Amino acid sequence: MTRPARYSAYGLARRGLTGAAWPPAWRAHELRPSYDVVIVGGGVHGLATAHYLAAKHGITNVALLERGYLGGGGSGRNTAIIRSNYLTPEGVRFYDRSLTLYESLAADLNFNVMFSQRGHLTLAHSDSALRTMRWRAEVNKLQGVDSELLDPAEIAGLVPHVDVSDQPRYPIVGGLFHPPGGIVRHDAVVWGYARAADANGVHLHQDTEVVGIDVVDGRVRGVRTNRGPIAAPVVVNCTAGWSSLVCELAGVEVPITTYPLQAAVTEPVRPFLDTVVVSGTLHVYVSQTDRGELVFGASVDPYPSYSTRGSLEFTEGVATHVLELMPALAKLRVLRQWAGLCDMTPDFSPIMGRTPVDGFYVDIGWGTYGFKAGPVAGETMAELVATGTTPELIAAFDLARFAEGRLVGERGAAAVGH
Amino acid sequence: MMLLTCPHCGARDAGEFDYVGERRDRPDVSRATEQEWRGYLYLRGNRADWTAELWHHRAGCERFLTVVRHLGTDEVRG
Amino acid sequence: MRLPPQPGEAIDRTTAFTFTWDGRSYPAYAGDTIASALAAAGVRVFSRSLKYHRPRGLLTADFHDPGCLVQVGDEPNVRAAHRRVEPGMTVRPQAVWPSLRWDVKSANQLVGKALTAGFYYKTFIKPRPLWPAYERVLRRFSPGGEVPAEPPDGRYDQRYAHPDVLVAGGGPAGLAAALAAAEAGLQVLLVDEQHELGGHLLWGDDGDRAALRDLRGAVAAADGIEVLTDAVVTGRYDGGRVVVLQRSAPGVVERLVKARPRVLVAAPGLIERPYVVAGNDLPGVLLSTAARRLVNRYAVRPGQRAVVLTANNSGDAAVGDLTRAGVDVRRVLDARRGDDVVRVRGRRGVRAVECSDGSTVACDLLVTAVGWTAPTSLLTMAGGRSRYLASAARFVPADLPDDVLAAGGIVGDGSTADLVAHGRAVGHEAARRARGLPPAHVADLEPGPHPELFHGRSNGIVDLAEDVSADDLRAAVAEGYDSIELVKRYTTATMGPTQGKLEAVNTIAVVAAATGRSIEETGTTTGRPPYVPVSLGVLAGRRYQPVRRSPMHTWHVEHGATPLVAGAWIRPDHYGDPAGEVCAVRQGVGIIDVTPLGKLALHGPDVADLLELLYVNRWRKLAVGSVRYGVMCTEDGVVLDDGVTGRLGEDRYLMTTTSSGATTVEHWVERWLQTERPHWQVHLVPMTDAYASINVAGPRSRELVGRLTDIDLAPEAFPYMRVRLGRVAGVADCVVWRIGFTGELSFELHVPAAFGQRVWEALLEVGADLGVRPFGVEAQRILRLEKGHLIVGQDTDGLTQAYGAGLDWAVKLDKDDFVGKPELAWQRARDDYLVLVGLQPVDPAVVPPESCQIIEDGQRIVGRVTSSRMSPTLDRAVCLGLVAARLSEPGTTVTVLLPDGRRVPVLVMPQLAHVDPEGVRLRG
Amino acid sequence: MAEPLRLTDCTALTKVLVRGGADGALAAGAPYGRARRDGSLLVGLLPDGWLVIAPPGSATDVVDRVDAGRDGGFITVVDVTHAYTLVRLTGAAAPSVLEKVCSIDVAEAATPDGAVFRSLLAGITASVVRDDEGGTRSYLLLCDRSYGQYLVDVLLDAGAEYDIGVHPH
Ligand SMILES: Cc1cc2nc3c(=O)[nH]c(=O)nc-3n(C[C@H](O)[C@H](O)[C@H](O)COP(=O)(O)OP(=O)(O)OC[C@H]3O[C@@H](n4cnc5c(N)ncnc54)[C@H](O)[C@@H]3O)c2cc1C
Ligand SMILES: NC(=O)c1ccc[n+]([C@@H]2O[C@H](COP(=O)([O-])OP(=O)(O)OC[C@H]3O[C@@H](n4cnc5c(N)ncnc54)[C@H](O)[C@@H]3O)[C@@H](O)[C@H]2O)c1
Ligand SMILES: Cc1cc2nc3c(=O)[nH]c(=O)nc-3n(C[C@H](O)[C@H](O)[C@H](O)COP(=O)(O)O)c2cc1C
Ligand SMILES: [Zn+2]
Repeated sequence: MTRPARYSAYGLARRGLTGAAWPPAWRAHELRPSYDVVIVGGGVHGLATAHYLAAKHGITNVALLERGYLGGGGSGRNTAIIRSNYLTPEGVRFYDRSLTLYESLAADLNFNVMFSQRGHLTLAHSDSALRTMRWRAEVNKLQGVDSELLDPAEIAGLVPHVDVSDQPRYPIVGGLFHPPGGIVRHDAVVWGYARAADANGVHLHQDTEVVGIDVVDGRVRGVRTNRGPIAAPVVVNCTAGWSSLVCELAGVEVPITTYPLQAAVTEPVRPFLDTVVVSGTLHVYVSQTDRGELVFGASVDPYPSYSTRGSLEFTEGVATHVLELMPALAKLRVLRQWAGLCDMTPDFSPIMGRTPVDGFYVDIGWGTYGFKAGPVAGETMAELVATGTTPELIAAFDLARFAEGRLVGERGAAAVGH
Repeated sequence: MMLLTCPHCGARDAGEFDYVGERRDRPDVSRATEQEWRGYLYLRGNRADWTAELWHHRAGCERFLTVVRHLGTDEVRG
Repeated sequence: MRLPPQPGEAIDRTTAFTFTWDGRSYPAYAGDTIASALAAAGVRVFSRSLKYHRPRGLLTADFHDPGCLVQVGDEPNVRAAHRRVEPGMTVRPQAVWPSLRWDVKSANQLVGKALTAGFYYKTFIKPRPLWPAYERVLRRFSPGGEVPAEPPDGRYDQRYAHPDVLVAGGGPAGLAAALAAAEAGLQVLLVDEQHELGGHLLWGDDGDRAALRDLRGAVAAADGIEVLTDAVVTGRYDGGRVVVLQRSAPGVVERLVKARPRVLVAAPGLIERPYVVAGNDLPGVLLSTAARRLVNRYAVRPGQRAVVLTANNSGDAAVGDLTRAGVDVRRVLDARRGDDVVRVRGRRGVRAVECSDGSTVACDLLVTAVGWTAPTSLLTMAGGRSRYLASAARFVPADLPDDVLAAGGIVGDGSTADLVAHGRAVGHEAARRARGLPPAHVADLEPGPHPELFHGRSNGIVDLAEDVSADDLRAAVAEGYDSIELVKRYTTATMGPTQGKLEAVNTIAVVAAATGRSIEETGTTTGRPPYVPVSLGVLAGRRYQPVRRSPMHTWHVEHGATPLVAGAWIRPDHYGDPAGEVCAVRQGVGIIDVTPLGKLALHGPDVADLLELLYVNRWRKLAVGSVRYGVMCTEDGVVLDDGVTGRLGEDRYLMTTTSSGATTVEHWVERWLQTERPHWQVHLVPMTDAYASINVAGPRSRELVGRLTDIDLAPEAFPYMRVRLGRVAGVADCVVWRIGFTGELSFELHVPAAFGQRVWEALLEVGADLGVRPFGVEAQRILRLEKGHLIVGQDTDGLTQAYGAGLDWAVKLDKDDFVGKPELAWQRARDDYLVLVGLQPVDPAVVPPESCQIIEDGQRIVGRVTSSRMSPTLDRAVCLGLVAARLSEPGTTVTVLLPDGRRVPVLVMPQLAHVDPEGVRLRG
Repeated sequence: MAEPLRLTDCTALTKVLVRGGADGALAAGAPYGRARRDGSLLVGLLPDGWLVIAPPGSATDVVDRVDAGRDGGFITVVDVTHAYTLVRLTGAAAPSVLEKVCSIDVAEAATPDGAVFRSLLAGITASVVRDDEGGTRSYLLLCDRSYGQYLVDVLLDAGAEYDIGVHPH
């Protein structure tokens, strides 16, 4: 197996001088008639699962099928907020493992994913919001996660542009600060995993759409694609916004509704905003990338759809609410808006693990918050597929919980959190 | 945001309406098994296809309306 | 250098003034753009490029010019070639240090070769602890202007518009389309991005100007055309919404016009494309349209000695204009004959051009005319497509929706007369369609032949804003990022301020060549709104933020109430002393404004059935004159809302809801009525705002209310949980309940809203001797907590079902049906949920903040404190909390973890109420 | 000089809501989306709801009159005078003000005199009745009373450039 050329400043300089090209980060392959594992979906979840299957469990006869280009789904269009200050202990533990993986991801993948732990600040505009924040802070601390309540003066110190006076319609009464949270260069995460998986022998097939799943006697036998059939005893569905459609191909019903989620960026300005700022009450969040643009997001669209066109109401709402928080930004201009699809579940928690169809696994229900979970989801799904045992970290997220009435209590914090 | 044509009010911004959910029948409470009831609570078609939905024209005629919409294209059938 | 007056010039030489650029004063005329005034004064460098910090100057000399984004006062990223200069304006270069002339960061050029596509991803990987420091440096290299610390002056505006036809673009085609539609009797909104109507005719020759005079005259004379200039269509959204950004609108900074035309006519013309060749980003490289604009509109001579590379009549015309302006056109390279530019030489600006015949021509100006880009993104974001036409070397619109038409240059080429004819035909068809007639075909304006010229034989910059070269694109392809979407994301080509308008087609062409695919196969990236950047200010418009106020709002403000934002409502939190307010209620009497309580009138013979269905408890036997507490759940058994409902007459009920749940419950009731029980005869009339609601609470409340009403308040005549109608303080038609959220004897008055303040003041006046005090929401929270009354949403959460909320007594599983029944039946058989209990810290002085966790074995969470206060009545901490069912036995001691890390013992109480658990006070 | 722009508070007018009887006499008088004047103003406010707007203090009369006209169907009559803020916006510039706050077309062709619509006005639900006065454009605007001050503030702000003036009823 060919090891990829290592990325480093030295290599960059050397190739800059010699003009030598870098080798491809991944290669194109013919479809094999069968694989040990087929992963559907070339987002961070599918790619991380492929990577950990190969890297940690030595399972390399793996095909990852992506209908479009790698990262063309939610993974390529998300606002890349990473945090672990969730509400439930199971949620906090799970996301905290992901955050830990993110911290070493650049080194592990030899690909700078630019994880910027600049802190994540959620603003409260009401007592009840503050109460939920304290709830989160307390649960977080019990799980060893750094998370604390701030008062308006501390917030002003952290983010000078935020208006903490009593002038706004919804004055700020406090906030939840989570120092290890931050943003990451989302595409780099996708590419880093893709490159690592490819190096370990995983076949990444772009422009390859799954159009059917063969199930015989309750067992999955393979998939059909626009490029032909593939036999496989294990199929993992990592298709986020489209996941209920892929489940339906296998005859599996899932409690998922697909909603568009929009985002926008502004023209770049000089660095002035160091933390990620979120307001649940105003349904908006903002961060400044290393390139200087502000990236805005909000809650999902008010109605489900598979369309990703985006609306004026979204940018209007974001603008109104951002100016409520930071009135000095009025002259900043929105450069582009876009949308992605989110697979929302009734309890704002993912669905991970087995399904009634043997060999057909799901890693779905990632809604508006799944990018940060990519590493841990990949790690745990790979473990499940490789060992046949469900890792403790994801036990609470099984599909059966809905039929059995055991919903996870993340509703409180995840609604606009990302 | 799309336009929805209300049978009473005509074409209006979707922002005047609340999306309620896919239309579905409530199981018979005296007979429903846990499986059926939770299916009613949580499972949805969610197909990228024509879907019958319940909408509420909140800022208009206040009627609850059935709208048949294509979830792939947002086209609404008259 | 400023030329003598030009026939079509935009400047007014009678109005001269000065402004500052980079700290120095410069002259300008009214009508100048920032860039034209500076160019006239000989300024050539306006900015530094993003990565290599190379000097950049004018290129397109219009809004899209990537090289002249500047800071104007407190406004970042101003388009200097579009923004008109104003007297005294302060203009600065952006993101340069220490100065535009000597920018330290231009050292990047030295390592240029290493800063190839994706270089970030390949470095700074190790050592990990250093990454934050690296990142700070990287951020310092980010481009852009500065946002001010203080909010800028001025207001923004929005309006809706409903023209029959909206024409985007006021060149010959757009003008003609507007005229044709208006002649057909329709209302037309004609929008152009430039400061004047005319499109490319504005900088044309005498013939162009004559044609323009005629068209403008006709538009001015026509009925039904509204013209907006310096206004740009930023997108067409779902539902046919066309958004126009009006940059100069009187009285406001900017205005957003949200139009919903029946038909959109897109006549935006064409955008000229730069040529990709080494040195193509040097100051002094100009597009032909830019050269013509500078000469003809701004009377600026763009250089001394020029080389012109032309492949079309725009380049040819530029040669004429330059010559006329006294520029020494040293060489005309005709690409149609195979002439080419090999590279452009120079450091701070163009010094010489190497030509394909091997010669090198010394010059300070290279003008190129190598092709056009149709701004089809405006249409693809509206749901259309675009198609590549190799013969014309550009994409053209295809498959437009029926209510969108394209006219003029975006479709094809022709003389001014052809463009006008096409515009007229399209305008005519737009009028037909606006009238609802079925679409008819409009003869296309054929795109003329044009050579495919995208990049030359040396490595040039493809995306000038993002500083991405052709080699960067090729490197990305070689590294496996071989689809156009991946190339875009890996190199950031087309992701800058021009969003592909100048660079998209060249990017595609380079990628196509590198992958061996055709341009058609390579495809485009997704065009997305806005077409040009739009300020947050104008998107927010007047920033409407609805507020609900009670009829006593002004009174509260005047009497020092601390406001509490409660959803849409503003309420008095307290009047300075919440504990004192509590004591007043417990010992004497207090009044609170509870107007936001939801109030729904329910009329009809089937109301009792409705209540039986929506509440978990029983309603059929409720007598006229009685009220009852009710709990509603959703179908998953989770508590939705609670409140009291009273029977005012045979078929007449008044339902109250929580303040925050009022709208939800109103819609919930309507939904069940309209969709599940349409045959029931029930009418719901929302009455929340019809009444000002005042709760009079305290042992002396009977005495107080008694002084103002003719209703018999004696305990036998008006017992607990009853309702009476009557007069209060002379106000007729008041509804009075005897209930007790605070745990005290209390009367809740619902007074016709206009008289709310009168009754409020009357209560305070006649009750002065009883010590009556107004109390706010905080005192009410304490009072109800002392009494152990739960607040839905605070003492319950999104998963709390009725049994968990301690509402066992209310749930009547023997009813045939009610909303949520199956889940509650199943819940009762389990014990794996949290239960709401009364809690008291063993140390009475410890008040655990709300949301403190209840833990076991050091860190396992087994519940949490949901409500917690120091009780002024008991002089000790009192709480409510959710705990695991097995810990809910009275007398159990649980451990609460305080935010400061202390673990304190807390006792589970026998009941929720801390004060008067027997209910003697409220029944008194 | 066109008619100056005036905002008048008409909240004190009696407002009686009639629900039900969609095929009765009221529907014939003012179908949904239309208003008719005969002494009082009958407004087709909802597909099965009418608002009678009458002089202040006449609620009992109006209720009695409607009750008398019952034809046996299921009808509910409620005095909602206090539930709503009612203002009148009069003047040639009135449509321009509405265009700033409302997405409904207020041109003559779309909403002629007597037209009624319910929609969002500056983010709140409101009903609009075009009720010209002596040939001058005039609109009655009705919103939940608690939003009344907000609506007035919004109209004064949007009308400032047209020199809007506030007039007592
Ligand atoms: C605007 C926006 C902002 C967000 N912000 C955040 C955030 O800040 N933080 C956070 O943690 N999360 C965020 N999210 C959510 C996050 O993006 C997703 O949860 C996450 O990317 C899901 O990753 P995935 O790999 O499961 O799915 P995706 O990245 O969506 O990948 C699924 C892939 O499956 C492919 N596919 C679908 N059907 C088929 C088929 N039949 N055959 C083959 N391939 C198929 C799709 O083409 C797609 O590429 C945001 C989402 C959006 C849209
Ligand atoms: N000979 C020349 O120098 C020259 C130059 C340009 C164009 N042309 C020819 O003229 C034809 C174009 O004529 P036309 O009438 O179609 O266009 P035009 O270029 O004359 O006018 C288009 C106008 O639309 C405006 N515009 C563009 N996008 C807009 C938007 N989103 N919102 C508002 N306004 C917008 C532009 O500012 C411009 O004023 C082309 O066929 C081309 O061959 C010739
Ligand atoms: C965090 C983030 C930052 C982005 N920044 C930019 C940007 O600076 N310029 C730009 O044109 N697009 C930017 N985009 C948006 C992409 O161009 C693109 O719109 C998005 O990935 C969705 O893809 P699509 O528009 O092709 O559907 C950004 C996207 C994300 C997720
Ligand atoms: Zn309607």
